[in-house]
Amino acid sequence: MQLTGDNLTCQRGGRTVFSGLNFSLSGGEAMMVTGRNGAGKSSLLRMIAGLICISAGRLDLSGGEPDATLAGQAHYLGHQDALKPSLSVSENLRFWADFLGNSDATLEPALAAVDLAPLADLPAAYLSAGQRRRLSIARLIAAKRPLWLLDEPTSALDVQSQDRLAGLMRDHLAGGGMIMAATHGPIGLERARELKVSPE
Amino acid sequence: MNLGPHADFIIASYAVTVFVIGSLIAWIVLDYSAQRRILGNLEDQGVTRRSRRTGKDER
Amino acid sequence: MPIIDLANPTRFLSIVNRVLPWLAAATVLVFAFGLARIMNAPDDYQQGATVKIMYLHVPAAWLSMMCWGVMTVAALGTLVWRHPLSDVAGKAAAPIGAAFTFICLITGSLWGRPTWGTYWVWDARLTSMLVLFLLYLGVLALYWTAEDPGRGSRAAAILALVGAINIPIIKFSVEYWNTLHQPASLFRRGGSAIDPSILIPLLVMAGGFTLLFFTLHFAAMRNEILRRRVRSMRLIQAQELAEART
Amino acid sequence: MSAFTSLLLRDMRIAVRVGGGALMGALFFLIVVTMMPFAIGPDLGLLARIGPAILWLGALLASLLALDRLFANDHDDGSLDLLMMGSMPLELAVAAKAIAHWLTTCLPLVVITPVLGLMLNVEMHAMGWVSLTLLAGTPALTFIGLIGAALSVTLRRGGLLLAVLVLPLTVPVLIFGVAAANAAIVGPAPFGPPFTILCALSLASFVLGPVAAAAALRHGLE
Repeated sequence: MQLTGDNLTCQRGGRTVFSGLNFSLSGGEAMMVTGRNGAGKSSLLRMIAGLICISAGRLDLSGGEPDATLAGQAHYLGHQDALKPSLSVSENLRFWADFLGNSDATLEPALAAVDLAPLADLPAAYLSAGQRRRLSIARLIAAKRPLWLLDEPTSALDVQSQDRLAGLMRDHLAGGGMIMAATHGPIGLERARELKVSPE
Repeated sequence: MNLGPHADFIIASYAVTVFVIGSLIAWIVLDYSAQRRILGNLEDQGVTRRSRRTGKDER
Repeated sequence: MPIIDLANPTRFLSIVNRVLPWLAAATVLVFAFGLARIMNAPDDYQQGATVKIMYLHVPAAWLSMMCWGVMTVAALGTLVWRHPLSDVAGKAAAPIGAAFTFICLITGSLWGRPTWGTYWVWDARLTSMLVLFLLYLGVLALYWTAEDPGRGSRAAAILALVGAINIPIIKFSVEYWNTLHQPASLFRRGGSAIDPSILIPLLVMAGGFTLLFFTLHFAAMRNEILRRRVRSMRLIQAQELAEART
Repeated sequence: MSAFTSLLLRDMRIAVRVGGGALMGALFFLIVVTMMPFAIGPDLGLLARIGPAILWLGALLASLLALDRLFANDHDDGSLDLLMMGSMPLELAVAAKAIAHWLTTCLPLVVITPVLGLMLNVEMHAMGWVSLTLLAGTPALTFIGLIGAALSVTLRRGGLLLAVLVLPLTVPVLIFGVAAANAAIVGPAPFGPPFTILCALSLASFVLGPVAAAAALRHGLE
């Protein structure tokens, strides 16, 4: 399984954010997307997730499921948590597990992985920022998708949760998954390659 | 008691009133037992009111 | 209503637990007495037996206005004195008031059919009650939409006060609108002098409705206090879990 | 559970929970219809004659204004991004949201229509016809309004923009809805033709609405 970007260009509002970006990522590999503020780290991830049109160049995922789109095989963890405050923790997770992936997945392992199992019946409105973040990380576990696109995944997480997230990411890589993470600092993956995005 | 030619309307108004008040009472009673049950569950899980730090940790 | 010495919700709960059975029993007794009197009350010489609907319609109308009065006092308590129980009192009163207004509208409509030949006439009093019903629904919608109970009750308190100022103006405007258009000949309800054989059951029923209101109101306040307790305990639960991990 | 039904149930659940807007459309409908006699006057004969038109206008405004937050809430909390990454086409996801909205917001409108008709002195049998035309016509309003909801969320403007965009598009629905209701109540034109066209409009918008709304979301969100 391999994700390749060939001569990618991103234009937003008439401004070229980045251009001529080349990268390739194979199963079991992680890539850190680094760069200054406004360099286009988030734009790159959103482009791979299919949320921004590709202005020029090509994106390819080979070796995945033949009839699924690239976006359909990717998880996107953005700045927002995509949680509904009136639904309970387990209802929120159940919905995204059903909608994004395999519908029969059990939720307990995913909730246990982010240490939220005791709060399963609590409405999401009661969660703190860190707990909300962890619940949206649980989504990555509950629905199986090979490519993880993580935008500042460690924000709002305490040290212990960051370690847990690093463990989850290592498990995902060991299972042949791929990770692209936009980050300013280390996220606990030793063998991650670095992709530097720089504006024109 | 003779209710005259409009007995239906009289009976209907009393029935509607009983129904509305009855559902109000049912809602209040069911709500009460539901809140009591949730409170009981939370207390069973070891959550105590106004004991953020002093309460002993039971996990 | 005693306000100062009930400041502590726990003490209020214990008082409610003690008072509620008696209040409920008194309500049932008064209603039984009132209904017995209604059975034996004479028919109106013009309206016949349909006057029996009045024993529901008129007390419900009184109560729906009294309930807004209770909400107004509670609103002052929320906004001016910041009394913890007044939030609860205001929120508990709103659905009960809406229910009484609804009863008033339905019985009015059922009374109207034999008297006017149609279920609904845009008569000044009924129309004012309809506007009051809409105001109640607005307050309920506000409570329903606000996820944070504190903010919701302050917003509803402001709406209750604005409503209290507005209700007389609405009533005046509706009466003006009604006379302006001179509707088809209306039957005037109730004369200037009501016969005691009708007045006494009416007053008894009004007393029964008032007792019913307070019974329901106290029970609903108790529910609301418990609901807030559940909320604060859940917040503590989420927080304790966060602390247990560090 | 399939992705379609899970999205449908999730939206319905949010609508009926605290903070949801399930009955707000019906409440708005009630208020709009109540305001009409204050402007027109309490003449029961006149109200009975224009009652079906008032009910249709009220239902039109209520069902459109309630659409305002359909995509905006999902956009604000980031859910919309993930809805676009689902394993099923975005068109179907959009349709699921629209159906959930119709069931929680427009169906109550149809249910309370007879009560409001009573207040406007519309006769009992006539009320049945008006309710039937609303039942057949409100899906068209929801699915046409869907396009406006998608456009307004991509432009990050809510409220009146939606009504301005969509109201002209709903003119045919209003024309044939009221025509069918009047044909059934007073005649002399037959009920069949306008009602058939109303149903056709609903079916057509059932296809057009999700496709256009999904296109608006895809191209509008950058």
